[in-house]
Amino acid sequence: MKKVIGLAAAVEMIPDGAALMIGGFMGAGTPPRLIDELVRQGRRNLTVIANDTARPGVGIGKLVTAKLVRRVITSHIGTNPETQRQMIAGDIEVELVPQGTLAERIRAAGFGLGGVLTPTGVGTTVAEGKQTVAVNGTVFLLELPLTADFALINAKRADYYGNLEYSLTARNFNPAMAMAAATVIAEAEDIVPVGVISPDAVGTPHVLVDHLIGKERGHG
Amino acid sequence: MKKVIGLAAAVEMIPDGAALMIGGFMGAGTPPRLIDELVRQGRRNLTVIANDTARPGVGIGKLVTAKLVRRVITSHIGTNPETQRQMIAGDIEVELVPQGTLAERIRAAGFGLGGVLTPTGVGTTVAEGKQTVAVNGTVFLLELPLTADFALINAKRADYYGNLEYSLTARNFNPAMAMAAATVIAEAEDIVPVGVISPDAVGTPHVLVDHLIGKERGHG
Amino acid sequence: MDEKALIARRVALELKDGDLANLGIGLPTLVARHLPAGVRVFFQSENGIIGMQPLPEEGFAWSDLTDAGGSPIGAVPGAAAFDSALSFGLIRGGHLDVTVLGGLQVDEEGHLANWMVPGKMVPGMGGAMDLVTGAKRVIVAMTHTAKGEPKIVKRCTLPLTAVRRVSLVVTDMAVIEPTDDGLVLREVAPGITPERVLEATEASLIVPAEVPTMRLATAPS
Amino acid sequence: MDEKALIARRVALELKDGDLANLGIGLPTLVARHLPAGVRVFFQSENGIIGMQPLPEEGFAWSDLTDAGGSPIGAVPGAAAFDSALSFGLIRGGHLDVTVLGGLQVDEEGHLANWMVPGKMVPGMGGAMDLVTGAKRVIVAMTHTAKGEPKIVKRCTLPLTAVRRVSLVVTDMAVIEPTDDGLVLREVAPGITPERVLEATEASLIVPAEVPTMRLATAPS
Repeated sequence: MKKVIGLAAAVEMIPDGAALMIGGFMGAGTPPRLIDELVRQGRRNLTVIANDTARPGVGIGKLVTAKLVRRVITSHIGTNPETQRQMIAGDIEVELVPQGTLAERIRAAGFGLGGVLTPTGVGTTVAEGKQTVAVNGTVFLLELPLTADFALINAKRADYYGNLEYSLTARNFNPAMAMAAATVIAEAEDIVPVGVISPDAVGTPHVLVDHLIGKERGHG
Repeated sequence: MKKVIGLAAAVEMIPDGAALMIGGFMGAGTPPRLIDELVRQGRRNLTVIANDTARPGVGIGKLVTAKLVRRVITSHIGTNPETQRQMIAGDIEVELVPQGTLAERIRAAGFGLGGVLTPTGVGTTVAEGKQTVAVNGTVFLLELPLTADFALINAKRADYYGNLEYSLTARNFNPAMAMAAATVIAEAEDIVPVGVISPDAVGTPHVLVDHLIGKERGHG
Repeated sequence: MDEKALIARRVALELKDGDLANLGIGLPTLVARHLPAGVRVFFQSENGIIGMQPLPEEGFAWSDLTDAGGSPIGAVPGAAAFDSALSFGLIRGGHLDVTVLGGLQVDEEGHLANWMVPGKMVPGMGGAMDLVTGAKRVIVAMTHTAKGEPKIVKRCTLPLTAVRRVSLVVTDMAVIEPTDDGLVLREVAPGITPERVLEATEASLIVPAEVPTMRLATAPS
Repeated sequence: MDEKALIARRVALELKDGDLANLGIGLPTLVARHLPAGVRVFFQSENGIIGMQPLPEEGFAWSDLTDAGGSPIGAVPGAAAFDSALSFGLIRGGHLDVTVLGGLQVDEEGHLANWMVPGKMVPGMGGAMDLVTGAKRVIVAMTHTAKGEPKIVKRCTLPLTAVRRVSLVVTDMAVIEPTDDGLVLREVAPGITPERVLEATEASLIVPAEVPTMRLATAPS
């Protein structure tokens, strides 16, 4: 039941080549200490599933600049020229997914669905190689669940059980990813006593969180 | 932009034969005044999409007892002997849907999905007449979206724009239904000034709510 | 000993510290009372909460905090509330460690029928199909027979709840585990012999050379 | 007049009181500045909020309240925050009244291409495919030509964003409406003749007998 562990120990659980879901949208809602520790430990050949790769020096952009990423499944790389450069150089493989489809694919994995039928992408390059299903005369793409070895989650507050509370646009992909990965590691700005977060304010119930990064001395 | 209307006027918009999604779980989270006004106005031949029909005298049970309901799409009628009696008498048609499938079908309609692939019901009577889809060797049922003419929603608090805040287990099907019906009528215990509900506490954004039932004199 | 209490006390030993559990209505609900000391289990109510507990005091009820039967409950510190879609996402997505459900029949394949009797009782499946399909472990808690008729049968004659094999069946006479090879008799209730279990069971049972007596959690004080 | 401001002022007239609108990055963002008095529009940012507004004052930024580009924003009273799944549920479920997006090409079928140039620019589609597929109205706001080349073409040579026909195209030269019959020239910019629009357009245009001059919202003070 004890979920709080050290930052270094948490990141040591992640092997080279792991598939990581990482919360955040252009850095907002991306766990900063987990990202920095991944860079410090130099984990390599990572697959990253995330909305975007932010900018160089910001959030997931730090992983890209440090050349830790082999593959990205994402909706957007346009804000990070380094991702584009590595893609063109063949160092990084990029699978582009429409943002809403990305959210639904991640959710489907976490919710035990075999897939979802979406209209987005029909008739475009996104449809290539995908099964289509007609429902009452309308054609939909069958989009499949997306899972990962780890989800790296950022929350505003956690309690010691691991309940997570999110804040405004820093929420984004975090709740869905916390359902979808085999192991969930969460980082919060604060860890508060159990019972302090109202049941209605919990965005991710504690049972989904495997490990919670503790505050360390000297971090203020 | 003015959303607050009288109770009677709201219910007058609902014609005989309408399909209604009604929030609530055994009465908790079912809009009490809308239910009572439907009974008072004697609307007939309704289709009700809801988790259950509660008990006689409670929530949706009042509609059943008043013989306003022609058809129910629901996960459970076992707690309401009157629903069972009317079903056996052929006065009410009951379509039973597993509770999780009901939630996903309603959500799919509101989220613009053509359907979801679910493992629940495979190999049971629920699968009869339904398309199955195999994904990586696992068979799923293709379950289709469920929509309605109106959603009758119950919230703890609303603001005058129509943002809704829910409370504990009274939340249940309300948020999904508020996405899925053509017209959304919401009833809240309180209507508070715009800006009073924190953006993070909003369970249903105001743009989804068409009409909000105002407090009436004498209701305390 | 009351047969329902016996079943609940045996099932309680299957719950582990930190588990997320969902207990069906009726007999399964009793399991919560028999948890061994030091085992903290989080109970989900499928209408939208993790951390339900019995109403702690008379007069503490609130209409927005209810169980799946609509009755007032309490919530432990650290409880989390959510809507029905997330509630069943937890169940179907494999996040629920264990569900304990009542049963009408279990057959040799470990299939459960517990939601309807054609021509008689059609309450609806509620969340039962989702629970049996999605929970990591499915424990059936039921009496061994009904009106003298075996409930553990060769093949369910009642409509199935799911085609997923349940994890364990706990009755007032025995603990039975469905396996690839068939139903294995794991334990017998105090004072019950394997022979009596076989007599009260329509299905074939695999009976190991030694069948220990049922372990039981201590009764609540 | 600056051509971007002109486009934004014309598009602003398409927004109605109470609309939920999503503005794409770049030119479309300017539209918010030109709303007529008395028209209250709620702006969604697809990273998870309805009710975004520009940062009201220097020093009021917070890292948890950002737009889709990651820059700090403000929120109006009555704003609502949510996760990405709900955000795109609003978009794909038909709850978004209007989206204004930039364009690389629009063709005679009203199809939009705005997310990639093969072999050159592959930023990713972000939310563009969802927006064009799901919004009730899709308004393309773009310059009429790029480096002298027409952007309104017979058939898009760039990869499509969706096969859904857009609702309206507003450029610095014209307002064009894709219809069942083809592209109809609805308005021309001040000082521009239908002939000049035709010259700058590769696609066939249907030109009604009378083509009024573009209406424009007043510029912000």
